[in-house]
Amino acid sequence: MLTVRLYMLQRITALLMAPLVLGHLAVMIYAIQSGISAAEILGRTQGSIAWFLFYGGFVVAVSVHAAIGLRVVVHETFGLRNTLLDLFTWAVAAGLFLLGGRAVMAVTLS
Amino acid sequence: MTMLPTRSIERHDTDILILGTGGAGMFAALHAQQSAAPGTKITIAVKGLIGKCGCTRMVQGGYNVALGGGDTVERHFMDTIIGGKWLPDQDMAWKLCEQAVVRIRELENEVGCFFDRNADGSLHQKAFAGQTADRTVHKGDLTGIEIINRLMEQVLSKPVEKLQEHRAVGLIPTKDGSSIAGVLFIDMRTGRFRFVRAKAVMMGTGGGPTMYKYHTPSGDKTMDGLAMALRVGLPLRDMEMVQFHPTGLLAGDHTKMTGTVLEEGLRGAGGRLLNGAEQRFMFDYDDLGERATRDVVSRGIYAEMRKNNKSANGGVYISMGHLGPENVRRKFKGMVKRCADSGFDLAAGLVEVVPTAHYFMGGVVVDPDTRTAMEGLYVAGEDAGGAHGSNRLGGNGVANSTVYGGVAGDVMGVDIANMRSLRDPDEGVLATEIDRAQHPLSRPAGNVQQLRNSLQDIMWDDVGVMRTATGMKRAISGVADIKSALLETGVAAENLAFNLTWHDWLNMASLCDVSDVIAKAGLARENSRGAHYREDFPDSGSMESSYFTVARMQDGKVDVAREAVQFTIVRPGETVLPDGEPETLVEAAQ
Amino acid sequence: MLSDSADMEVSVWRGAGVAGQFENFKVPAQENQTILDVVAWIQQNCDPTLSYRYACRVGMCGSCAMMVNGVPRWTCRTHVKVALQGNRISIGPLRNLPVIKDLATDMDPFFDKWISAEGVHHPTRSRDDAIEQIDPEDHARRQANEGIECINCSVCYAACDTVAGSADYLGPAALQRAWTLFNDARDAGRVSILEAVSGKGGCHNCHSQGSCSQYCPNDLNPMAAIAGLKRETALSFFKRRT
Amino acid sequence: MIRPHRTHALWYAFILHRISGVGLALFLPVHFYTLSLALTAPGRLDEFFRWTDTAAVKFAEFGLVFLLALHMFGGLRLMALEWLPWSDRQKTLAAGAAAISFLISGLFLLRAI
Ligand SMILES: Cc1cc2nc3c(=O)[nH]c(=O)nc-3n(C[C@H](O)[C@H](O)[C@H](O)COP(=O)(O)OP(=O)(O)OC[C@H]3O[C@@H](n4cnc5c(N)ncnc54)[C@H](O)[C@@H]3O)c2cc1C
Ligand code: HEM
Ligand code: SF4
Ligand code: F3S
Ligand code: FES
Repeated sequence: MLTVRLYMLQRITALLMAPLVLGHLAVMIYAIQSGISAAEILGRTQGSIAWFLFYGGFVVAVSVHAAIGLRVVVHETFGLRNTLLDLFTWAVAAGLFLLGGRAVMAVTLS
Repeated sequence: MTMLPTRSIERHDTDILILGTGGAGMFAALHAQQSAAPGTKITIAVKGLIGKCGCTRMVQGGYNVALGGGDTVERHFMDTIIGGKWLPDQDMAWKLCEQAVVRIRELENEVGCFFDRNADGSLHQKAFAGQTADRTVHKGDLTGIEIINRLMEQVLSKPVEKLQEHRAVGLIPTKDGSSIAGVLFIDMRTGRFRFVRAKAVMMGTGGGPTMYKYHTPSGDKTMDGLAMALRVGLPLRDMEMVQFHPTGLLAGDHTKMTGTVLEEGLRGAGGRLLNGAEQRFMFDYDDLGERATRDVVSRGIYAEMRKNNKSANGGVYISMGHLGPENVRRKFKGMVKRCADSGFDLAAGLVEVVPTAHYFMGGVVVDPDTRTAMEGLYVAGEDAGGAHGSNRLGGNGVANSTVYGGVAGDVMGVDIANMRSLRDPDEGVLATEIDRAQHPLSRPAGNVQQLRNSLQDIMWDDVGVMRTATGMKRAISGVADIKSALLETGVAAENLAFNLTWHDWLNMASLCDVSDVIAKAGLARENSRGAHYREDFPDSGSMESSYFTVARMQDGKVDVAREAVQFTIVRPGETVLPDGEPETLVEAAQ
Repeated sequence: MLSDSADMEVSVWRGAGVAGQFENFKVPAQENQTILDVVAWIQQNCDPTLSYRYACRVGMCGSCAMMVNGVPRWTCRTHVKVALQGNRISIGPLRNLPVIKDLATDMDPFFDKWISAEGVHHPTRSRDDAIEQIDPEDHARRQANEGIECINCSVCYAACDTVAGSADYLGPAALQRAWTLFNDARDAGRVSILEAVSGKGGCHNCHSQGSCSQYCPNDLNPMAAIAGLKRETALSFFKRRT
Repeated sequence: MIRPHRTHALWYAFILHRISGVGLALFLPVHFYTLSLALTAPGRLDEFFRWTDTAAVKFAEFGLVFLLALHMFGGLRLMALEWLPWSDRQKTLAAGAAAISFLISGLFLLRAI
């Protein structure tokens, strides 16, 4: 149940996420050595527009990407189709976006 | 099992009904679509799946057509007549050669086939044995797949009604017997009868000499069409003419792979035939050795087998190794793989081969417009006799089925234009045909396959590569015995859906009927021409007074008559080629 | 090596539609024997009502494919030796197609999709025109040649889990045909082909599982063809928007 | 049991990509939730991080990073397959993608200990 539009969206968001994920992994590997703490994370990220864009971009991309991804899985495994499938897709996208958005706010805004 | 009243069978109407989806059937459907008035209903019915049965799909070598470069329709025509030993119906042979030119353009440009090209982008053509020009258009050595797949797509995408796995069991005439009213089928998937009325019917069920122990055609071809034509009293010509291909794979009795073709090109490329003692023998029979024509090589192999110089499974060997295994593997990739699948190493080892019944030149008498003696019935392709005479040139088979299938489509569309209504069938004949098909269902079940094996042995031994009067008479009574045994052999009737054993029985019935005609026509021809070789009459007879055989069934009895060949275009000893034309344009020719 | 007298244990799927079960038969082993020969032997000697389909018996018609030990194969060209597990073989109808009876499936959905993928030549010339000169070494022509020997046996279709999960998915063979036509210089249907393979059941559903290419008996590579379609549709996706 | 027709490298690559994708999609909401605790209850976030110091949880985290790396490199492989000129070395690429993911997540784990 993928049309060329959904396909392109999924691929473009994937391409977008790749550098973001690499960046995130690098930071984590670096950060984890000193042991993670809330303060340490927040100290780095809060108030930084760059980090806001970094994580914000990721949240937007991943909401779209994972929603389309799960759509496919749900269609192929459970046979969900048409309106129900669209509803599911939107719900996943919205859920991830809201949760993710809140998290980004939490870590980057002060 | 109680007999089925004819009124309880399913009935169905159409305008144009086509039997078979080989080159003939598919082209008939496409051309009928183009020629018939809008709104004409066209139905195509087939024993298997559309495009996935029949022999057109199995064509390897290619398609004969004169496309210039020195080659002409006249030259193609002369090769066809000489190859057919002056027996072909000349008007049919001419139309075949002439229309092939149009048909090949249609196949490339409209149907979408892609044939092999030369480096400069033009069509690549090669020469089969017996041709005086590089004439054969091909797609590697899988030409038939390309032709039929493309035709299949065309037909599937058109508003043509499709009756798949519908086996025709009887042509049903009108009460006065002069015209066709429709065709009786078994819907194989359900086992139910269906009678389809049509204004015009084209039969293209492709003959198929599968009553021989070794044979090449696909499993669905069992002479049903010719047996049906025989039953409605239509004349059949050249019925003794069975073409054997010299190199069929011999892999033992337990596999259907046995009998399938190892391509001609192997011998052309220098492949050697070896007898049981692994000695070359073809030069004992012909100066050209392995490169002689199909009939000559088949007889050479058969003679060697009869001298008991046989390979392990009773044939001879083909050996390619001396050409370099790597070279062979590259050049004949498909063949090498195919042999490997059945456990043989074609590239380096020895592969057992045996002559194998390949093509049936005989068929229903038709005119060059595919019309038969029965109004409304048209026959094209391997079911129709006449175009090839006593021998078919490699590459003329598929040209014939595509050309004449198309002709039938054109003619039918026009012929039915003024027909107001469908014809009513002779309900008596319909009932008889239903009874005939149901006959085994009321007998105790037996082993049909055993009977088929016996029939195949008889035909191979006595009406095969070399024939004698004694042998053929023996065969006629042998076939009759098998037919009687068949009539006593039943098929369990509890589940008729997709019941292959029932269809095996019906196949056998057709094969017995036509085998009988082949042997009788063989007896009637007291000379040796092309594919027909009489050890008791090895001479070819005078070309000037050439005759062809015509077999007919009347009141259950088959009579064979001789009719003089009409040299309507060219007489023996003459040619239609301009003066001074070289005998052959093929450089490789010796 | 098999000895001629040993019996093989063969379980064969019996049933019509969705209902059915495996039934066991003992079949004598022979030196030269294909899976199709085994099936035919059972029909001719044990159970005359066993249904299956074949025609050419040499790997040209693509009507004999079945699941052999859970893997789709052309049975007329599969030697028993290749498939035998111990002394057993299981033979079932081709996956992903409706079963008519026993081993015979209804292939119509496969061909319907072939046509829906615009798998039919779109002419640029007629029988009155000369045959087009085509450079056989041209890049596009070589791409077209890659997939041209498909015998529409549906083995790839049966191997693909995406087909199993997504009823609309056109499947590897149909898409490969579309790609072949797309690369055919003589075909006028490039736009409609891309359109046809971009819909709900189009090429974008393929997950590159590769089972199609893994099992294609003719060593064709539908996966590569589908990738080609994805690339071209992606390109035209941007083009259309700019 | 894995059905017979699935037993080849590219199908394994597919199923790993799918499992990792779904795994990530299930994990991500949890991840987002814990991070948003920073907003509402920073204390509990630290509590959470302390919890993550235990070996078992370290291992689980390694799994997650592995999944992420696996999915990403697998995804990049797919896009290369789809958009770059065809390569007959798909199996090698699939194996390579898995290997790189393993390396990265291994590095992550080593560093974490
Ligand atoms: C292995 C092989 C290789 C060949 N190579 C060449 C070659 O290189 N060049 C060449 O020119 N010729 C070749 N030929 C010959 C060529 O294939 C035939 O001459 C030609 O294809 C016949 O076409 P057709 O349409 O008459 O019959 P076919 O293509 O055989 O079609 C017959 C159709 O009728 C159907 N049918 C049969 N009985 C019934 C029934 N009772 N009810 C309904 N439908 C029925 C069949 O299922 C099939 O669909 C070869 C033949 C074989 C066997
Ligand atoms: C980091 C970069 C990422 C890349 C390059 C990437 C790439 C891809 C690609 C190409 C697909 C399509 C696979 C197919 O069609 O078979 C896909 C599917 C999927 N992705 Fe991602 N992805 C990334 C991150 C993520 C993340 C973070 C998540 C989870 C939140 C995720 C969840 C999914 C899911 C659930 C699927 C569907 C799986 C399937 O169809 O089998 N992806 N991904
Ligand atoms: S691509 Fe291969 S497996 Fe698929 S239908 Fe064609 S020949 Fe069969
Ligand atoms: S198996 Fe199916 S998922 Fe794609 S690569 Fe082949 S079509
Ligand atoms: S019977 Fe034709 S491919 Fe097997």
